[in-house]
Amino acid sequence: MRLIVNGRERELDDGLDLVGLLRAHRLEPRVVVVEHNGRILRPPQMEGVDLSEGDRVEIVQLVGGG
Amino acid sequence: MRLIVNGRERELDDGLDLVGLLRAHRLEPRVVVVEHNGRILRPPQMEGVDLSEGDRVEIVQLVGGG
Amino acid sequence: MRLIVNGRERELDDGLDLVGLLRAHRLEPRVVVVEHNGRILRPPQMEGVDLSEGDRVEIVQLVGGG
Amino acid sequence: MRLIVNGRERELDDGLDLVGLLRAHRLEPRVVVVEHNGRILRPPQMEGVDLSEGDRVEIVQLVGGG
Amino acid sequence: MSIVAHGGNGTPASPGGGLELAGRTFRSRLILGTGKYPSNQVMAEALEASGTEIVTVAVRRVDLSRSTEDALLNWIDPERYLLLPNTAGATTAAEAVRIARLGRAAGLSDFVKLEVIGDERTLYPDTAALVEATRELVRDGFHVLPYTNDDPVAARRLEDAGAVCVMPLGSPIGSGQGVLNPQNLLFILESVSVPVIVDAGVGTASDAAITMELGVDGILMNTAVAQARDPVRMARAMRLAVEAGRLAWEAGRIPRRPRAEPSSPREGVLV
Amino acid sequence: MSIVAHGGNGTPASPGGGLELAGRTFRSRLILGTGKYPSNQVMAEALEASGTEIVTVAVRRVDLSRSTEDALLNWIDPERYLLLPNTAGATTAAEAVRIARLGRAAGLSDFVKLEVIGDERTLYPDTAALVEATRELVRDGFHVLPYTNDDPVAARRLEDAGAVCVMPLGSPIGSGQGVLNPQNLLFILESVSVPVIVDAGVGTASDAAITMELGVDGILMNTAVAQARDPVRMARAMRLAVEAGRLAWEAGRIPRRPRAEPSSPREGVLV
Amino acid sequence: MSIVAHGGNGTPASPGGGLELAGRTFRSRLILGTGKYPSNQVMAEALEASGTEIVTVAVRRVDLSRSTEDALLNWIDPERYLLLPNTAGATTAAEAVRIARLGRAAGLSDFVKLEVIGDERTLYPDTAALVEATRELVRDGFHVLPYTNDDPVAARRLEDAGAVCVMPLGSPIGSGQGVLNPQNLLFILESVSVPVIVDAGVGTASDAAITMELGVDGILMNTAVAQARDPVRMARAMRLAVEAGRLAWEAGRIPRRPRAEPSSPREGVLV
Amino acid sequence: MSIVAHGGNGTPASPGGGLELAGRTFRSRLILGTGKYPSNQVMAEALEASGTEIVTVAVRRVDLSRSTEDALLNWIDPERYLLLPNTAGATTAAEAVRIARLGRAAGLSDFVKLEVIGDERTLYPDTAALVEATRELVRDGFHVLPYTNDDPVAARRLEDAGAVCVMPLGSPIGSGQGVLNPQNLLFILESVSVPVIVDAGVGTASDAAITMELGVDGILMNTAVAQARDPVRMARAMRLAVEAGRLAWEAGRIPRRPRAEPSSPREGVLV
Repeated sequence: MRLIVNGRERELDDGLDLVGLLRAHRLEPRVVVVEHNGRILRPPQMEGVDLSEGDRVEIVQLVGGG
Repeated sequence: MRLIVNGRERELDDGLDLVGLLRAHRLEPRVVVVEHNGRILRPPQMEGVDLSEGDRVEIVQLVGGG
Repeated sequence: MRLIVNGRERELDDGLDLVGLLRAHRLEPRVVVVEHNGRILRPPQMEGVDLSEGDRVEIVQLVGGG
Repeated sequence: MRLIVNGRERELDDGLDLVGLLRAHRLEPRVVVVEHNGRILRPPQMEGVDLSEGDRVEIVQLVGGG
Repeated sequence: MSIVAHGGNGTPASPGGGLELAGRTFRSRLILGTGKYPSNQVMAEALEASGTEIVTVAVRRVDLSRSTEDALLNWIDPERYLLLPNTAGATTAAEAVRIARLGRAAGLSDFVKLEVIGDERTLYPDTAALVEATRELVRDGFHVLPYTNDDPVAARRLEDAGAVCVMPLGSPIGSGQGVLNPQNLLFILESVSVPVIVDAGVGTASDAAITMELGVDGILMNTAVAQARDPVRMARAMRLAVEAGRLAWEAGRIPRRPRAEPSSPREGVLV
Repeated sequence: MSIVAHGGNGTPASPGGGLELAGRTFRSRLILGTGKYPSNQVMAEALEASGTEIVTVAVRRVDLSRSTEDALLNWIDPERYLLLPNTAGATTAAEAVRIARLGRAAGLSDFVKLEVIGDERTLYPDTAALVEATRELVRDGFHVLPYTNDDPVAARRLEDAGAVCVMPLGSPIGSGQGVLNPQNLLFILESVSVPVIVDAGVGTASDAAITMELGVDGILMNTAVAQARDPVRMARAMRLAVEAGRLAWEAGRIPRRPRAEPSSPREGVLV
Repeated sequence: MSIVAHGGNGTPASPGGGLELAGRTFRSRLILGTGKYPSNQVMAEALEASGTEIVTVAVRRVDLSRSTEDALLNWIDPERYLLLPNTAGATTAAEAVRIARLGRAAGLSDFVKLEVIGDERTLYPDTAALVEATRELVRDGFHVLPYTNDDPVAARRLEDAGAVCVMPLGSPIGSGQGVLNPQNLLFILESVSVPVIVDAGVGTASDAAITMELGVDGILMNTAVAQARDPVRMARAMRLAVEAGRLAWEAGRIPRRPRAEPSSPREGVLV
Repeated sequence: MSIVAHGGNGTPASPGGGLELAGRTFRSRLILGTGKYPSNQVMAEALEASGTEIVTVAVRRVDLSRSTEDALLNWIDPERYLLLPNTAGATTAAEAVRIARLGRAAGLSDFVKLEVIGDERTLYPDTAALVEATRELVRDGFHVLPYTNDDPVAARRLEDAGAVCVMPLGSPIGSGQGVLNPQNLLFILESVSVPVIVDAGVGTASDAAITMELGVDGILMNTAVAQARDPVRMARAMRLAVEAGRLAWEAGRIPRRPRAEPSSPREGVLV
């Protein structure tokens, strides 16, 4: 399936869910926040979130800034 | 009749027209501009303008300013 | 006898010595310094210094300053 | 003969006089001033000034400055 | 701070050229206000001495309780000076638009100095209201010269809204403090392509020269001349200072160096 | 800082009057140096544009190794400009006196700009040596114009030694930093009764205006004009700036206020 | 310029008191950014040395192409420091609101530093967009700390929109120029009743002291510490400078005088 | 202006090191005067709060007409503070030498703050007399700390005469104007190898920080603390400000840039 992840189009295996996507990038849910189709998800809410064709996913984190 | 002239309520003789009002204050139309019920009047347009109860009249001029 | 003490002419009893002069003004030698005819005297050196007609005596101390 | 001209030692033909020295350098007396053994000479005074062994000559002019 | 010329390059578009506003060219880069002079006579002489070609005026209600005083227009020849009515007194876009229309009727020109005051203590403008009023007045055919603060973002919004120039303040109106933040004026020069005229803050001749040396296109002032001990002499001083500052900017000043550099040659020193 | 006029009062002795030095009066308050111009041609045009009546020159050994170049004096008409030889290069009173005498012989005038440098990095003067040299040169009939620092105590010593004016620096020679400590110049104006001419530091037109607005009697500059991108245009700018600053000082500027003061009347506002 | 205390009187509400924001009190008046340090290790030591209790952070996309680097949160103890996510990168109100919400989800606090940039060159804010975004975020339960310019009118609009403080800039972000227009900060202190925190511009310790002496409630800085040659030492310097400036403002400085006043008594001098 | 470290390089000889004078090392770089406090009690508390280790005192005739008042020495522990008698009141080298000798007899130390006033209005020193008095006092075994102006030439002459440090003024004594000409202090730092202590002019904490950031070795002040509304609080402020300024100089500040530099990364911005 095709999704937009962090602004780039990505081809992912069908059936991969959000937690799986994070795991694939070795990202601990603890340190990131996800925006899934405009909905903001914190770690607890990420469980069992399915991904499907055309979804827009933003995976963000806090970094050094002023 | 009662009118609002330059923000103040005034009691004027019925039948007094705009040019009459100006003349009463020794104002040459040349150096003033009149706003009559929101309509801006230059000297030529002031002729034959009747005043009536409740009219709002502003008589302004250019003064020194920055 | 006539002396100049701190810039002013003073009439003092003959025989009065330096320590006597200080005592007359309730000044502890510890907190002052004396210049006697141009010679600077610290407390120990003040003992037994006689005063005579025309002497110039400066009695100074440390005060607040910048 | 050996002279010091403008701070440098120079070997000049015996008998050369000041005006000759200037002419040798194509200098019009009008635009320079000469200090000969500490004596300042203006154009008129340069005439007939002989030079001899060990003389100190400074030839100066006005230049652009602030 | 490096002197940045208008448009970002180090030299003026036209050395010796004039001030262009809405297609009209003015030789003088100095605009004078007409308020607060000791007398109309002194005002008229000061305008003359300043060499200005544009003068600002205010729109006010006639005081019907007093016998009509000597009208300002008896002292200013509209053939010689462009009358620039201002909207002083307005605190909203709507008030400014209304005053501008009355001013146009009286001044017989489409030029207006737009003022919308956002704070009485500083007389600083309300930039949001300025943008709104500019849009409406431009739709209505005005040539809008807005008095604004020294924010380059607001300046660009005003240009986008159709202002024929932007007129940032140097310091508060009538304060005579000169330009408090020259860098912001340089940023504005880089941010807009319309002329930049510094309005408010100039206190004396050197302030005018400093301002022009930034590369701005002109200066509008009132109090510095009108309230000087000798307004006519100060008007002449301002005329010369504006020209001096402009010429110096065109001529290209020497760089500032921390160290000394001798003016006389190091060679040939007698020792 | 309050602007203090020369002599301590707020108005000039003679509005519009000229610069008086050793009994001679000069209409222009601007003195120009003649060093560091791109060419003698440009220098001559800059002197013309500046309106100056006094120009400084240096005394140097003729370079006998080179064919004689175009002499400076071919470009400066002594009938029109007073030649003011300087003692640049001197680091002791004795050297300065010697150079002054050679300059007098060449320049045919008793006026001399006295320089005794105490530090190569800053080109700041040795004030003790200045006082010594001034005394000797005055005894020898010179009219001494000493280049000094901005110390009012040194300035008074120079006046006491017979200098016809004092010429404090605004900032290091050729640095173009303007006046770094205006208050010291005001103190000098209060401390001496001879004319005060600011020598060194001016970088652009506004610096000249600022300096004149302090109430000083004149300005001497060189690098700011000679090294500008367009020396002739900058010379004109300086001429106007010196006049503007002087006029502004005579006219009496408005006070600086922290707050705003409206230029248009508060009465009669439409609401 | 007269030093005007917050609220307009010459003394602080609570000498030695802390910084109050949305009901929370912080002993330190210094807020530090976490960007641009040589390493997370140095950053952590600098935060420690600064005594700060609030640190700003940015919200950014994870770079999925690189192996996950050492997360910032591993170096900052949220029990010890309040995390203040910013909306850096936003150029519209809508973008700022979106980033703020992501930041809240990540930072687990309702505090947000609101940034809406109106100009890339200066990084100056778009004040109209700031007001709009503040209204929406306040409705959404945020405690909004907006980074704004030094316009007192915009500051009041932000207070009216519900901001818990206003954070005017001293000079452009990262420029290290200190406070370019102190008077505007004084005007803001007079215009709003919420705390005023100067955000951006501080370059060194004295800038921090100068800023606090104006009577502002706090300072936010990043580059001045992170990019110093020795960030930890500079962090300590900033801590002391902020305290020094606050104490000096509370202690009431002596007036500036043009003339000298002796420190030692005039009486009793030996002559 | 570029910050030039003492000795000309960008870093201090000994980060965190103390102030060395005539072989003695002092941890504090702040020297306080003892004049003009509301009371001896307040003075004692201010000295305590300031952390100073050196205090200046004046030598004056005892007023024989008044009953002896509370002696200053009852309030200052000579074991804790080095007493530094000054020669305030002297207007010639001879007077200064005489007062210095009386001070040594009273203060029981060879250290003396040398003052020779050349002008009553400004209290500026007579530098020629300073050099003369320094030579004589050094011959007589004194450690001379001369109060001088900001002329680097005079500073070098004083070092050559044997002064253990030079103490240039920042602005007139008691004027609270801070450092009027920082560049001259930088020149002095380059011109001498003895410590440079700024004496006079500091008005508030930021002035002290600015001064230390120039790289000077210490500051001497009196009025700024003694005449503050709350002298003890201001003394603490000054202590922190001197440390902050020194640390900042050691830490190496960021450069001043005209443009902005973002603190948050440009990469990974959500759009």
